[in-house]
Amino acid sequence: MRPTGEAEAVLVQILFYLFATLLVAGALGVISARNPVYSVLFLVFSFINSAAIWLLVEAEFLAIVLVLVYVGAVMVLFLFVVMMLDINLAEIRQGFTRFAWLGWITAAALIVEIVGVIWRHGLGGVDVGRGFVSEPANYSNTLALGRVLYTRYAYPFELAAVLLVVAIVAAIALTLRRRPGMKVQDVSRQVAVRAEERLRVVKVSAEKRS
Amino acid sequence: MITLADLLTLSAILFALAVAGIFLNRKNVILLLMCVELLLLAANFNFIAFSRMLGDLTGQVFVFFVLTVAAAESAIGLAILVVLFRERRSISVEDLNTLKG
Amino acid sequence: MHDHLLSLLIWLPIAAGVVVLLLGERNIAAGRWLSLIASLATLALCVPLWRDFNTHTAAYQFVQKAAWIARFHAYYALGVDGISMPLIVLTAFMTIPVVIAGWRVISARPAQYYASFLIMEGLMIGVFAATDALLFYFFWEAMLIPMFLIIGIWGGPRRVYATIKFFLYTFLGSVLMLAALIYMYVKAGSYSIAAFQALPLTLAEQRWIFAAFLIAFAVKVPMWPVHTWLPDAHVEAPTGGSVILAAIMLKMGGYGFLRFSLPITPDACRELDLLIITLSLIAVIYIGFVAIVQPDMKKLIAYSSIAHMGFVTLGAFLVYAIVKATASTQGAGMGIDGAMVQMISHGLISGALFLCVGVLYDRMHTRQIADYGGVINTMPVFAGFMVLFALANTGLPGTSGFVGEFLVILASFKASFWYAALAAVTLILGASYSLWLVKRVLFGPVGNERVAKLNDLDGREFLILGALAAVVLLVGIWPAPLLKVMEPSIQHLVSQAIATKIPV
Amino acid sequence: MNPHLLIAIPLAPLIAAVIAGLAGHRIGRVATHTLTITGVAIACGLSLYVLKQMYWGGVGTFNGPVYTWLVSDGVHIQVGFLIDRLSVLMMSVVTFVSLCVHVYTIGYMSDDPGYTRFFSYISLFTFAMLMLVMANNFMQLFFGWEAVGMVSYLLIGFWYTRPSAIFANLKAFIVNRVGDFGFILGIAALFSYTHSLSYTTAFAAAPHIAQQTLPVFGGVNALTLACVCLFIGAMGKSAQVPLHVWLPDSMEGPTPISALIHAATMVTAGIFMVARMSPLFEYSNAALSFVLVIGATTAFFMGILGVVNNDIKRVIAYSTLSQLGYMTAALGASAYSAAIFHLMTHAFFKALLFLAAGSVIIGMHHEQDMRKMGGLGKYMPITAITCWIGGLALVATPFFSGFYSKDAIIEAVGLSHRWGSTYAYWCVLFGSFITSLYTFRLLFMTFHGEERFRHAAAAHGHDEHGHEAHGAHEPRESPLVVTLPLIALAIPSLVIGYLTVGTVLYGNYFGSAIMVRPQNDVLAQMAAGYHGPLRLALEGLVGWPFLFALAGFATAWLFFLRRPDLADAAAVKFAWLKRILDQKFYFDWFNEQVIARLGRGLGTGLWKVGDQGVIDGALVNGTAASVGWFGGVVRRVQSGYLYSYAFWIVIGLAALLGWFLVHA
Repeated sequence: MRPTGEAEAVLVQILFYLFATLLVAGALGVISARNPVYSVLFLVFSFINSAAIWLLVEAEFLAIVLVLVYVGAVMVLFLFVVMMLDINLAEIRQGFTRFAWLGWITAAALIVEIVGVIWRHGLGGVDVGRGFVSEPANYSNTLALGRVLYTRYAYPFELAAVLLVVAIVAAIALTLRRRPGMKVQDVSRQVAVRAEERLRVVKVSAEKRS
Repeated sequence: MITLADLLTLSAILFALAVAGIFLNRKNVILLLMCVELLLLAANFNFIAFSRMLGDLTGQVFVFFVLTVAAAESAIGLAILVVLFRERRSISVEDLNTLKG
Repeated sequence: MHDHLLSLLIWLPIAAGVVVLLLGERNIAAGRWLSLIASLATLALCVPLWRDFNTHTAAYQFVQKAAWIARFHAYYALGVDGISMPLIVLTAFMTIPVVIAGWRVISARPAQYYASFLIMEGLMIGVFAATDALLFYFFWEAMLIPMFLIIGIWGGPRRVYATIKFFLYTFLGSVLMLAALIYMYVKAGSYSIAAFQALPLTLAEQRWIFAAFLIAFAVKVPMWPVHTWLPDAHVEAPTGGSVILAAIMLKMGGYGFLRFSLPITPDACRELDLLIITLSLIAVIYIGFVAIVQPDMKKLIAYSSIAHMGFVTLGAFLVYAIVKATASTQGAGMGIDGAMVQMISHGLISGALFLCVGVLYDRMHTRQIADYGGVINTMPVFAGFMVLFALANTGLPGTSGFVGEFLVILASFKASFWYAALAAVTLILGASYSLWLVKRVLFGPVGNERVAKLNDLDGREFLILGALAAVVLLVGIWPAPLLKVMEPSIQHLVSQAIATKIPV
Repeated sequence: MNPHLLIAIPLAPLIAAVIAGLAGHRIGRVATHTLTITGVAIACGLSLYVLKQMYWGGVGTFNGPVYTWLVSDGVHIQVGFLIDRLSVLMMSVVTFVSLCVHVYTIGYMSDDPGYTRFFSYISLFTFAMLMLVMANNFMQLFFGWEAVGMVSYLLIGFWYTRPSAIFANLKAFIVNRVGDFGFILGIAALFSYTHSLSYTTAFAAAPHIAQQTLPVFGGVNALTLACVCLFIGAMGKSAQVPLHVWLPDSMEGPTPISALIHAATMVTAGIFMVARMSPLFEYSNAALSFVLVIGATTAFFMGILGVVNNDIKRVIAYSTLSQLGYMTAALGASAYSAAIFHLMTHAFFKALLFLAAGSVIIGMHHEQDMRKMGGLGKYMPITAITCWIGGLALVATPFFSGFYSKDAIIEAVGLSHRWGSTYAYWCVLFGSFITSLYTFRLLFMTFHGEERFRHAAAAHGHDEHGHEAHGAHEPRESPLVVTLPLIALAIPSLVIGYLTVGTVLYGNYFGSAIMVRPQNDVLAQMAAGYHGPLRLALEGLVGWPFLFALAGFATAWLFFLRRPDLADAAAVKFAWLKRILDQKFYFDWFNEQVIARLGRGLGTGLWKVGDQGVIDGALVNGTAASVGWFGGVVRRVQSGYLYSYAFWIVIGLAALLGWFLVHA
């Protein structure tokens, strides 16, 4: 689905604004929902919209990864944790509004400033008003990404893999719970056992008859 | 036609909202983690925008790594959260004020 | 061997200390003997140092130079002149009584105790032997660590307060000195002390460098009003720690003034000499009065140390006042001579007095003067020694304490009648606090039943006090060899001090 | 002269002292006293030999170094000897008295556990005193000066368990140190002009220094300042007002010490020193006036105190003070030879008096209060006779040795035209009345009149010394080792004045050793009227001083022998005067209550307020506390809550961006 010509460009722009609006709405939902479960769902919603926007700018591989990995795995994990924990919502919500004004002011200030940076000062000679140029038809984002990832960035890629493994091990180790008194088998000890550990021959002196 | 400015502005808004979220939900660790995800997402937007704009794939590779690290981070963060909840029956940040074991 | 003599002096005790540490607490008998042998060997190494020292030149001798940190042009450069050599011998000498004094007394972690002292001995010798400022600074700071441990581990009940005060005070001073050294390194392109001494500096630069040095050395000496760490540190330190602190560590301040302040910033010294002289005289009088009323023996001796060190700083900075008053340098060298002899002598006497207090403390476990009285009845031999050292502390002629004070007073009269008059007040104050202490502790009827049960000195204690007494008397009766060693270096120092370094 | 011989003089007693001190308890008592007495005897014999050589043998002055003490800044400070007629006379007196005291000590200290230590000390003292006397430079002078002070300190506190003794020795040392404070300044003053410590350089430079002005106290003559400073040292050592306070207290020491150190030798070091420095003092009239006034004041007022004291040794001590005042006054009148002459005669008869007092004290079983004596002459004839000889010499009875020296002093002071000489003359003249009064009071109360010891013993029953009850115990004459030195000293007390006055005083014995400028030379005027000792004594019989002394004798006889009740009545009538005298003019009160308290108060104040309050409290711990306080304030920002850090980061980021926007 490659839009061509003026019509397509307008369509893309309309779609972008649509998804962007939905994304902002989702983000708002994330931060203001009363129930963390809703927040997670809003976050999922935001991610999906982001993926859509990334598709629009032709970063297809990452868009798919975002949906698959993030929405599919990480968000589910979030949901799982949120639902599993018995969270006292009242306590959590306490003082919600105390620093709210500060949050909003800071957020507004940041937006104004960043936008000011983008528009007023330019970005080191980059024309920020330039549109994205489409890639040629036979271009495969996945292929191109794969080429650099497995060549130039092979070592960082490996490192990322190691990092993930470490994270998995750490997460398991952290949450692993040993309950005292649980009866478990220890195979190695069972195998290594010796006879004298099992059996003790006790010499009992005969009782004297009185 | 989407311009670089569009994407950057969107990213800025997203970033600001995530910051506001941190302010609003300063007690809820789960929401803080989620806001961090939003922050990273905003950053990723910038990476992608510039990568596409400059025709340099490195930016996208970096997003890839960011996603990896973010996944690892949320996994550990949630694990800590679970342990914490087991210990304190709460996920309030205010109960996290002692660094001592 | 002479090329490496100084290295041997530094690293032999350190190596022995490490070996003692490795031997551990289990082999403490071996550790003790090793410590003794190492400290004796270090003193034995001082014999060729003294014998082959050329007393006709002010240049560094026994020099050794090797690359150390090439990036900063810092060298492992060693050498001694007439100012540092006697102090090295003093260091080597004073470590032996410390080792012997701790022989049976230190029961908690003795191996670490001995190792600390041996390592400290090496580091202190390093301070005096270094001719590279960065190396000097390295030894200067490294030396604090064993002392910190000695007070902190084997000290009295308030040892934590005392150690932290000691450490912060001295450290504050030395970081400022480091800043000054780095500044001069940037200007001179080398850390060589000789290069610093030759480096032209404007008056403003000199003032800043002088101030940095002043704080570093004044704390170490210590001068009034940065002296309050010393009584606390002394009171809390174990006997050996007090001995080294008083005998050697304070001397580093005086050495610093002579090695750094005077030759490197002569113009600033000329401008600010009145400050130093005033502080020195305050130390002599103010501290003298304070010493009189101390209820604690160690505190009293600590305060008397401050008063005596006042003579060192006074003597060192008389140069300018003498030149101003008499338009000649005659007598300036005498002031510095006096300062040097006073340092050596104070090292011996205060060390001996702290050992005396240690002898009493080991038996009675109190340092309060009020807990004693009439000790002479049960410990006559000990009393004889303590009276001798107390009299030496008052500057009695015939003991080493006299020589330095006498020379400084003679020189100070050349500068001003009032300097001499105020300095000479020490005759009265010194006698008051030293002999009042003797009266209350030693003389009189037996004070209490604990005093009545005291045993006199054993052979070990007799040996160390006897050796110190012999040296104190020897230096008092015949100080000429000591002065002869210093003379060329001190004349050279005077010429450096009166020259100007302001670039034209 | 053979320098080795000279070195042997101080060295012999030093070696004996060191051996006795270190090994005395091992070699035993007999070996110790044999050794030390041999040492001092060698010194004495050699000194007399040198005296003979110099006086009859025509041997000149010896001035040479022994070894170089140190060389500093080009100044050679050497230990060396200056042996001339002045120092050899002193050496002979010192060693002779010391020898007598050594012998006497065998008897006096026979039952003391510190026997060997005592011998070690007095031999050491002899060494130190010889070093002082023989010095040819100021460093060695100061060495000897301080060393005799140190031995004196040790000896006053010899009985270290007595609180009064250890108080007295501390006091003696510190008061002496006040004097030494001046002394060392005087030395430094001379040094600053001559750049040398040798006597000869200083003497040669004296006229030059006298032209200099020092910018202190609005500008004073440098030589005057130096001489006054040196004399302050002499005031300490020779116990001149107001630094005399230690001498009466020093009587806490054993009696041989009082005789040797606190009468005959050490306290005269100041007199000797000023005489030795005569080439300097002669150029400063102001300094000599100061010396004269101080000496005369001491001579008169300290004598008065002797009249009211009841402790036999203290009376003699006050007498010593008074006599030292006479010598000092003589120095002030430029009659240096008279001062040294009196020093010599005084050394003999005062040592004699002290040793006799010691003999009495032994006889009375360590009782020193004269009110508990009386009538002892019957029981202790030798002591009494020798003591009378000493007393008569002290009051300057014609023909006795004291007469020749003391009359010369009074006359010299009378002839002097120096500022203050009139006052001084009246002081020394009335002083002879006072001298006579307390001397005869002592003699009468001790050896004559009622035998009060019988009441005292009866009243006491058991005294504190733990002897067996001796209610009817009568004093017995002391053993030969005690009386022999008494006799040995009585002979010179009797005749030495007669024999030597012509030589020492009027015969220019000292030659160049003592320098007197012609315009000051009162003794030369007196020498003009001198026609032999016999004639002098006969003239003295009708002189004012002797008449005053006779008046004193009569008064003492009336009040203390004939009508003791009159003395008591006078004491009641003049109670205010008696109180002042009992309080010794309040010198001790002032020193203890004002100066010592002030010193301790100052010390405590500086310590508590200055050190602990301001420096430690405000500056050191104050710095720490202010850092702590600031930390406490800043710590609020460091809440430990992650979100607040995040806030600050974000707010900081926003602020930074804002700043960037505005400024870039």
